[in-house]
Amino acid sequence: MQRLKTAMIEKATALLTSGEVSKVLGWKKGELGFDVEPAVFTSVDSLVDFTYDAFCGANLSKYLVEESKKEGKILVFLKPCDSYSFNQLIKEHRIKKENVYTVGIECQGKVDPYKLKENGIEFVTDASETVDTVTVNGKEFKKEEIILGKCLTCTKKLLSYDDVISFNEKREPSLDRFEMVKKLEAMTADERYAFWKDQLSNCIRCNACRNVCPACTCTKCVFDNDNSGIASKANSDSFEEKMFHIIRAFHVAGRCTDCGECSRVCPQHIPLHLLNRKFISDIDRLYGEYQAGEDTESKGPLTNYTTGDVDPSDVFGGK
Amino acid sequence: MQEMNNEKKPLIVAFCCNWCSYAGADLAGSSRLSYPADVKIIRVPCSCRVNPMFILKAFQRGADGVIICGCHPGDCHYTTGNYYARRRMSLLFSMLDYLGIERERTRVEWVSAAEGAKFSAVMNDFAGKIAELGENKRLEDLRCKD
Amino acid sequence: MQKIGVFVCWCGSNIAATVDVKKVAEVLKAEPGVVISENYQYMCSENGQALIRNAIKEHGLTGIVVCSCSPRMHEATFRKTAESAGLNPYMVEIANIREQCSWIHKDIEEATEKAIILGRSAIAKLKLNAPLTSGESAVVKRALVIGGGIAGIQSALDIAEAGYEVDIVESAPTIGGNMAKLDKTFPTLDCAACILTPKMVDCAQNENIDIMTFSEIESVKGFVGNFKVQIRRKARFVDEKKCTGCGVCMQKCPSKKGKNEFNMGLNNRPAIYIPFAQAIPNVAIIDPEQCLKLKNGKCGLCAMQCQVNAIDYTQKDEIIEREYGAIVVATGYKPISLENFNEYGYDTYKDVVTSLELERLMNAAGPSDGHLVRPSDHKEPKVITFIQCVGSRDTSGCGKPYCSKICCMYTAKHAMLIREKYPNTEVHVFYIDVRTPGKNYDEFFRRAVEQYGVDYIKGMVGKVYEENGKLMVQGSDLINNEQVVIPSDLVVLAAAIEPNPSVRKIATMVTASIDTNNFLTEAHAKLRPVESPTAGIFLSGVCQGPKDIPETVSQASACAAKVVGLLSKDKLKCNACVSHSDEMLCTGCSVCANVCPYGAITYVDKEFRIGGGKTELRRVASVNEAVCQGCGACTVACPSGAMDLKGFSNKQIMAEVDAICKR
Amino acid sequence: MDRKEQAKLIRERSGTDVRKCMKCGKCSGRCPAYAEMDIKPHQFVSYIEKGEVEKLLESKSLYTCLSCFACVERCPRGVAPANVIEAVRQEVIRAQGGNKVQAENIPAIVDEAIPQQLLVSMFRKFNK
Repeated sequence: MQRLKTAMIEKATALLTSGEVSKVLGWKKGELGFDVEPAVFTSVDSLVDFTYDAFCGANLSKYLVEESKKEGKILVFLKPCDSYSFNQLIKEHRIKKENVYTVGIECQGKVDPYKLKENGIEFVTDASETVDTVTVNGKEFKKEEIILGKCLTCTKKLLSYDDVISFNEKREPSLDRFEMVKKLEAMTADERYAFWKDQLSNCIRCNACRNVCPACTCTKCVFDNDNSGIASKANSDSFEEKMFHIIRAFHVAGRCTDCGECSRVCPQHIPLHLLNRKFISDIDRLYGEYQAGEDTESKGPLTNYTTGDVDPSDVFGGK
Repeated sequence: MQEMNNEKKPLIVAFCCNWCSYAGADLAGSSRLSYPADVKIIRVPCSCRVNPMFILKAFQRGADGVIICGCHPGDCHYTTGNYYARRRMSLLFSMLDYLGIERERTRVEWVSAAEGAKFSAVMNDFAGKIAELGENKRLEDLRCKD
Repeated sequence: MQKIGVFVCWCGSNIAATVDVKKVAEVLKAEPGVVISENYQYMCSENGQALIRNAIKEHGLTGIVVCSCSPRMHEATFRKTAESAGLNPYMVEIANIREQCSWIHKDIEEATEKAIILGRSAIAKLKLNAPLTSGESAVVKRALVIGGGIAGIQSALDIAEAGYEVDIVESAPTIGGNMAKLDKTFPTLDCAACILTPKMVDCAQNENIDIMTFSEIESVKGFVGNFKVQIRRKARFVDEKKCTGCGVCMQKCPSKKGKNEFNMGLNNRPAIYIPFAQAIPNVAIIDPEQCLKLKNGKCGLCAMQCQVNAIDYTQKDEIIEREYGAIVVATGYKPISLENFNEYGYDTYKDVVTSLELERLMNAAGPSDGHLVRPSDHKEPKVITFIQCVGSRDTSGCGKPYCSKICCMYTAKHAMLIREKYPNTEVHVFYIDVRTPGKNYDEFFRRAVEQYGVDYIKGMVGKVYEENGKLMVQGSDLINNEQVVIPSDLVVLAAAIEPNPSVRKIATMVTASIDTNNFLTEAHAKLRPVESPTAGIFLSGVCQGPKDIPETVSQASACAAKVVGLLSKDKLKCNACVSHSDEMLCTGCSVCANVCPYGAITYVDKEFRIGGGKTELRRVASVNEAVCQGCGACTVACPSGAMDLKGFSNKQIMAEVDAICKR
Repeated sequence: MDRKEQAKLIRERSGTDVRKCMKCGKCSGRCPAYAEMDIKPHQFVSYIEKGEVEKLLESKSLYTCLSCFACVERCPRGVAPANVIEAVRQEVIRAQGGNKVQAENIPAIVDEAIPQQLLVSMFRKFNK
């Protein structure tokens, strides 16, 4: 995997030197090894901090909403899942495509820092990666033991880019992404209510999910807008927990690419992606399979219809 | 909890599109086809005007059931509005069900301007179901209740 | 501070018998913002309205709530009342306490309580109402007619006669369309050219009509009253203004092997040609595929011959832009391709022809100068067999599911004309049903049978094959219950007709809806048959559905009447309850435009201050108020809440919800 | 089983919707075995539609139909007369002892003039 990073740095160096791009959007090393963070590099010299390893889980596409507005072309490295968000943002005219040079990069699943902690690793001194394993501080883990939830079910492919850096075939997903949705659907209403009450009552309204979500790029969120009629800054009642997450999921329904960032960043470990996946699974079931971000032209399922669509009263008919 | 307190009558908010269902409700009225006074109608231009926010807001404020009525698919005054409403409500209601909220509390019905009898029948049926379900507890906001 | 007036109507005893109207008025008077609350027997009566007017003036009311019958009944009345007292008509809300309260409830206490809640809800909404004004848009007093067949010609003539300018855009080099190719017309048998060409000349001579042939619609922007249309004037390599139509160039042209489109390819024409003698405009055109000069630079004979220097080999396509108030789509039809019907041998045998080809074969100006001869050996056919419903009423996927409507009549016409001119010719017609609704139509068909002895066989043809130089037509005779084989010299296929293929592109450009058969959809099948659901787009002729000439002309004139009705207005009043986008919130994501059925939303790049003396260019949605009909689909699609609907805003509806739910 | 039920069964078995027929007769117009048939292809569709199966069960046409499917190919409405004939044929064959021709009798009636297609269809018809 070192080879991948080297190739990426070479690519960035070449494009910066030739002047084709003036900035590079990638990941920067952290203090503890796993705390890699997205960063913009503006010179070849600054690339010493550039990294690409098993900890680069963050989705870079949303940063382009602001970065692509600025002067000069920017090089961005897109993992498969980032690419879907990128396409969706292109479709919604949120990124100026002409200002972006895209390079698709291989990804074999990224490490979940919380799982590292569970295994007693508080900071990383050295790490290496193969397609199926990660070795951290000399301890080898199988990918399925250590990677992020979103990576366990990932079926995303490399799409089309200006360039691609990839050496290995992508590993197969370890789980079906709708498994948990199905499990919840099979429960009784009371059980589901208890499940979500338990989960959502943990919400502290830190807005991390909203801030990281590549589909949430509104200038001003309805929950921050006093004129929207539903503004609220904190959950002062259990109703507001539900309100916030239902409306947020509804606003991204049909646009959510299932990148899983919401659950990755939630400090309370609420499985927020299960809300989005419910919409995705319903859309697939009722209106035909649809993967947001697979292309930049198709009409989303909520801005589309067929005359023979199922009636809301028959939605549960199949169950 | 399931038993409806005599003091507290169920409260039902009905969003009706101006062109078909609101007219259907008018026809129910002029035909003297009664339905419970628990049902309060809000006029919207089209079923596609109904934002999920309104529905959640209604539950928050103490509604026990929310029903959306629009033109029959294919008859929308604006050609396509109810097709979008149909998808939106299918997904929203499925989500509410997923969160454990009783699926009988929400409903979509297509009522034409000529279907006064249907309007009344639908409202009677819906109000009956809501009375059986009792007070909305799962989507309530305690601050909004006395 | 708002000053709200509440007016509770008794509606005689309709409301007052079940609702304690005095109590309603009393309770609502205590609502914050309400300064006056009255009740009266009939609010809609002149006295009732006077009561409202006086209250508005006396108390300086900022808004009124009328608790009465359904707003569908008297909202307009009370808006006018308010307006006449100087209040904005949209500062009126109606609480429906009759249809939705007094008429359906029996218990006075219950009904009164509900009436109060409905009144509160209306007050809550009214508090958030804003005065609205309906926008106005000017009407460009010029119409565009797309298609120059009989439908387009008739529509254009009628519009021009009413005093408005009309442009006809026709893709072929001449106007006239399919009708110009016909020989005689049913049921009167007058010659098509005799009745059509004078109309074509009228078009050319009418000062209000501008004919653009060999031209295509490139793009359509705008909305009712204000369409901006780009028209591609394709290069014809002959200066239209100079050419006199003398025809010398045609005689001298050495490249004479082009298929004569006007004669359905039954004979040839030179590379430079005038489509037919009465073409309008009577101007030559060069086929660049065939012209030696344009292909390899050698020749130039026509330019040398031309007395007026009209030939211009360097001519290029030109795109012009014009503005119109209304657009008439009259793109017409074409017979379907018969590739799916090889059982009839159309592609195999020269003497199997379509009915439109037969028209040319029988036409005095046709390839055989009106002598009916068969294409293969130019001999007179002695036995002619017609096959009806070729591709019509076909749900197998090979043809079209609908009835083409004109075939029964024109086949009867052909049969009759042949029997009259060539009495020794045997004529057979295979039919499924003979459909002849129309004035003098059945009489016409019966004449073919009774007077001219045409042999009608009920049944379809299974195959056509050649044997001993004859075309053997094998079919079933369902009445005699036998299979028959008719050795024929000429076989004529009544091919189904389909809308001109260009119509789909045009429909997309003008956002008109189109059905699965590519026919344009009318706004209402019975009550608005010549309008498209898209305002300002009108339908003329077969583009809307199969029809014959009399029907086409009626529809074309009806269409013109609608266009004239629109163009006679100086301004169009728009719907006041329209969507609008809060540009500070809008992200320009295009979701709203995707659900707008009217194409009312466009996007503009606008400069916004972002602080520090800097500005930023942002893409934001902009609603065309003249086009928006106020359905509100966009408001829900918009995740940022930037889109809202005037008169039914998010806040207003939520205020109603709040008021209803307050216990 | 009464006739009505039998007609329904045949209709179901044929898998074709006879009500789609618009009575144009193109099937019979194309049928190469028309002359040999006492009941014509279009009549099969019509009889079945009316529920009159008796005549069909006794029809000679069951054994003269070539199963060439020209009628199916040509029908403008997507009706399949040959499938109806086949369904009636099945009804006869499935009836105990109803076979008119035994498989072992076939070689005797084969001669060189019989088209290959007919042989194939014969085997299909009788080798049940």
